[in-house]
Amino acid sequence: MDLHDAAPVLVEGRIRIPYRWPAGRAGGRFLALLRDEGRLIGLRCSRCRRVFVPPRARCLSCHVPCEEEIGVGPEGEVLAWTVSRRASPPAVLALIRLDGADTALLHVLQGVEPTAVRRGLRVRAVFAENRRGHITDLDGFRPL
Amino acid sequence: MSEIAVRATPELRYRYAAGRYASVFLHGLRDGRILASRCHRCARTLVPPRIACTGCFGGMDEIVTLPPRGVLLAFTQVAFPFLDPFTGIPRPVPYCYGMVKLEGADNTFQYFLSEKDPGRLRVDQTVRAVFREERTGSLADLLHFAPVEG
Amino acid sequence: MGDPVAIVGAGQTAHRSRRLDVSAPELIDEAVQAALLDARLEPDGIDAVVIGNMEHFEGIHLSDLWAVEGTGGAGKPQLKVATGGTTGSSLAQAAYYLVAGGLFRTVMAVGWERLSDSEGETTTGIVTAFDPIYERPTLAGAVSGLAIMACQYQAKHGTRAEDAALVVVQARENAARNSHAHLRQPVTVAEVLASPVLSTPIRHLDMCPTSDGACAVVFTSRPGDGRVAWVRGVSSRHNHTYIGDVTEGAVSYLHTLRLAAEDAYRQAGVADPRREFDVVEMYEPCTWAAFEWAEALGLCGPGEAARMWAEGATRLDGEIPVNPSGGVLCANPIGATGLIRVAEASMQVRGTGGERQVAGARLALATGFGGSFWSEVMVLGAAR
Amino acid sequence: MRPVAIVGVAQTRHAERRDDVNYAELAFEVVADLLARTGWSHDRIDTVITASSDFWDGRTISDMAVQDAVGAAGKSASKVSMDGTFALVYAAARIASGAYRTCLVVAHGKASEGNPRLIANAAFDPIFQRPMGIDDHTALGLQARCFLDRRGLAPEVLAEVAARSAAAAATNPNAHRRQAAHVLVADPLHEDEIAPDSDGACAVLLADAEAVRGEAVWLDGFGFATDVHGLGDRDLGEPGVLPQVAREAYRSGGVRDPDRELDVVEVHDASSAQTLLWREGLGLSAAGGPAWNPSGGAMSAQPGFATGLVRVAEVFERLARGEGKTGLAHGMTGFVGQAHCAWILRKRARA
Repeated sequence: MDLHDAAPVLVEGRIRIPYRWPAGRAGGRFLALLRDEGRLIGLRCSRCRRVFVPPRARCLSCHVPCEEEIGVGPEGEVLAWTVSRRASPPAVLALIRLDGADTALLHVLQGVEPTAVRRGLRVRAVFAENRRGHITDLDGFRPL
Repeated sequence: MSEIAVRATPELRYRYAAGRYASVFLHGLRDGRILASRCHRCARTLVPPRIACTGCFGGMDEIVTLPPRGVLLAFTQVAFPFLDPFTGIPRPVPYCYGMVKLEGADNTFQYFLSEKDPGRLRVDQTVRAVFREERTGSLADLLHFAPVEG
Repeated sequence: MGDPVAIVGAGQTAHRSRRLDVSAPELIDEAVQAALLDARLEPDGIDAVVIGNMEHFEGIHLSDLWAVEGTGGAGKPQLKVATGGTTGSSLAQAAYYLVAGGLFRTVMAVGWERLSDSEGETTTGIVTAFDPIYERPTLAGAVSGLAIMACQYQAKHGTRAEDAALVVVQARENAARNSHAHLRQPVTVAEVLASPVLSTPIRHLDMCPTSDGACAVVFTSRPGDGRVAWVRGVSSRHNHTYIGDVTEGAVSYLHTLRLAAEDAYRQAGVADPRREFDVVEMYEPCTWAAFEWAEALGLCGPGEAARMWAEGATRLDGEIPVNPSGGVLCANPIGATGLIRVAEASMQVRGTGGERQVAGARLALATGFGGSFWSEVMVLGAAR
Repeated sequence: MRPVAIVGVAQTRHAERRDDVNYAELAFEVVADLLARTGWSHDRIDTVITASSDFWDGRTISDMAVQDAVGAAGKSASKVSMDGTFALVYAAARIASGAYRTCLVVAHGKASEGNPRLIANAAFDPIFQRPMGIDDHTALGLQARCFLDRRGLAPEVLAEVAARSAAAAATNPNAHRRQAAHVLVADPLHEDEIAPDSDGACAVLLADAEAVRGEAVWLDGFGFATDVHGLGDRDLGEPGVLPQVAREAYRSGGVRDPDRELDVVEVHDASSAQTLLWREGLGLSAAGGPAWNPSGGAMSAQPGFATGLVRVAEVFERLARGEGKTGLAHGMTGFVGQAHCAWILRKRARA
């Protein structure tokens, strides 16, 4: 048989493995309070005083532990947004800086037309009724 | 301590291109033949066929048919359960597979053995290829290698 | 050769079957902080980071990018190196070359894995390392790949299952002295032989565990006054793509390990490895492999390894102690495993081995094993 | 660092899909081409560094699939699981250490075999970002939005920049020919303002000074760094760690005034917003200066981890042809520039 005679064969394959990713001390604390108390927190760096949301166990700049728990939100402002046009219906993804935080949380905007979103838009967190310790315990954020 | 975790089972689907050499090999299996590649420079014969010679890094451009028999150089019986990544469900066990040095080949070919009891297999025994009646041009056209008695 | 390179610090997590209390970056952070403390360095003393794990075990793509939260590497040069079982030893080698080549003064190598993230289905991830058409249908991960090797070794040397079992019996004796080890309970030969068969001839207790853990090691061309381990030899040899090419002609020893070892011994000026090495940290993924590897390393002749173990030469107080840490048979966070060998070898040479210290160790060997039976070797010495 | 030269380069013609070859055959194609172009035999290659992705390849230890095809069996080899420009750092270090005289670097990517968006999603932290369904395109959209807002630019500028890249790509024989529509994919980005998903490979052969005669193209400087991970931890409207990476590359490469001293620059721009943002990050003026992405940049083809190495190959080819003396090649890992790498290439006689 000649190497150039055979029609190219494509083989269907997949990798399907169940995963479980621990949220860890900092992330787990955030999700536990979200689930149990409907409350949002950040962790503050003792050196540069930045408040990380989602929280980080160690400051990304100063490398010292972030231990001081700070209540943040539930209101905040939109820093950036995009529309995932492939999603059905199109989803509005946004980076939201919660009041009291220095960093932004990635989440979805609800009840707003993409054309009406702008930088600085004030929004408020919508908490899910049934919460399980997951970032989707927030349904999303709605404009005030 | 809040031991919260996120769970997910992503379904990563792939369409692997078999490539020129495996396409030829799979077409050969459909015809009931085991094909190998031969190096024109160092005369090595390798199965499955592939582009780069393991001996001299030359491009392998000749395809040859190997006789459907060889020698079993090593084997194992797999007895523990694990999830098959292709199906996401446990692979049926036990089964035996081994490394078969086909007549005329310089390397070994890894495949299923007909025998389920490793106690009845031995290193250096002669085995023969058994093909399925109905063949579609996939690896499964080759059913297994079976020990040749005597 | 390039600039002389020394290891000045090493840190490890307590390797466990599952660490559900920490995220991946938090796990990495534990090893990184321990290494910084050991090296007496602040984070800004690290010029670059080399990190690695195997992505499908955690299901995280570009895993170095999230891991930067644990390495302290944000804003620094960070390279990801990932080569399967050898990942950890490849990290040590990459860190070595970056320093030896004069690209950086001080580089931290960080290896990690969370095998519990795939909920015990490590074999599933390993199966995907092999050819989707030819090899995945038959292969049962590293277990069956090693079983094939063990079958050949057994056929050639007539080695018995109880001979191999002694390897894990000794490994567990050592692991009892190592709080980082994952499996520390003693086992007997009878218990090994009574454990379930995974893939003939390998039984459950013949095989390494799957662990969560991380390891960090600091390489530098500017060591201070503290105790250091000098890198005296570095080598690796890779292998063919298909396992059917590796087992070609019934290979009776790991030729990639033999070649890499010969190269590293030449660099380090080692002529008689059994006499000259004070300690060996060997990447033995199963009991049977230890025999094959020891022979490839020239610690004994072909077919003599079982006797070497039976005579106790490999014990902590023996002539050539192998794996005072307990080795891979007692802890296996895959992306860290090879780096743990380097860390443990460096501790022996630096005299910081604690309860598992080999008295007066001055020359140590660390090995890595992975992929399609490829091998990596590093020689560490108290003297430059 | 001990001097390291580029002996030769090769790249495939990049395409939407290469169903005719598997990864190994794709890698062999560029290695065989490289050896043919340089007249080097495989025996002269001391060590090999590959760059590939286990997710894109659908294969753990993806380097194992190409061991024979790149001629690594029996040699010392390793894999950098990042863009090929980062693999070049390791390759250069191996030579600079004096342990090896020559090193082959091979990167491949076959986007056609997997699901690029799902794979991209798997690169975001699994606790806070991944569950939100973010992928590379939506992350690029967030970045483009931040950039436009910060500079007060209208979204039409993205289309203008994309058109310039497409025009350059039209002159590039290796470019991935595609039909991209001007439809919104991730606001404000349209499909034709985002780099394609391509199949392709690239190989670069490095050697120490002993192996080089007369004039050669040298790796005279480099810089690389990784930024923080969270999209919300970074200022996406700015070029992140790229200015720092560029400063280090210019410092080590002896470039004082990049606008004047660089003759050609090739960057990995995954969107037309990045085409502008990375130009700023490299400290170049908005107009004039070096030839900018004459190949069309990543907008001409984006074959996974080969994308940045193709930039190195493009700069090398231009300098080798005598189109300038000094060039910069940029690669990145992570979708909105979390990790950047920059190389200074210079054509000169042996020092």
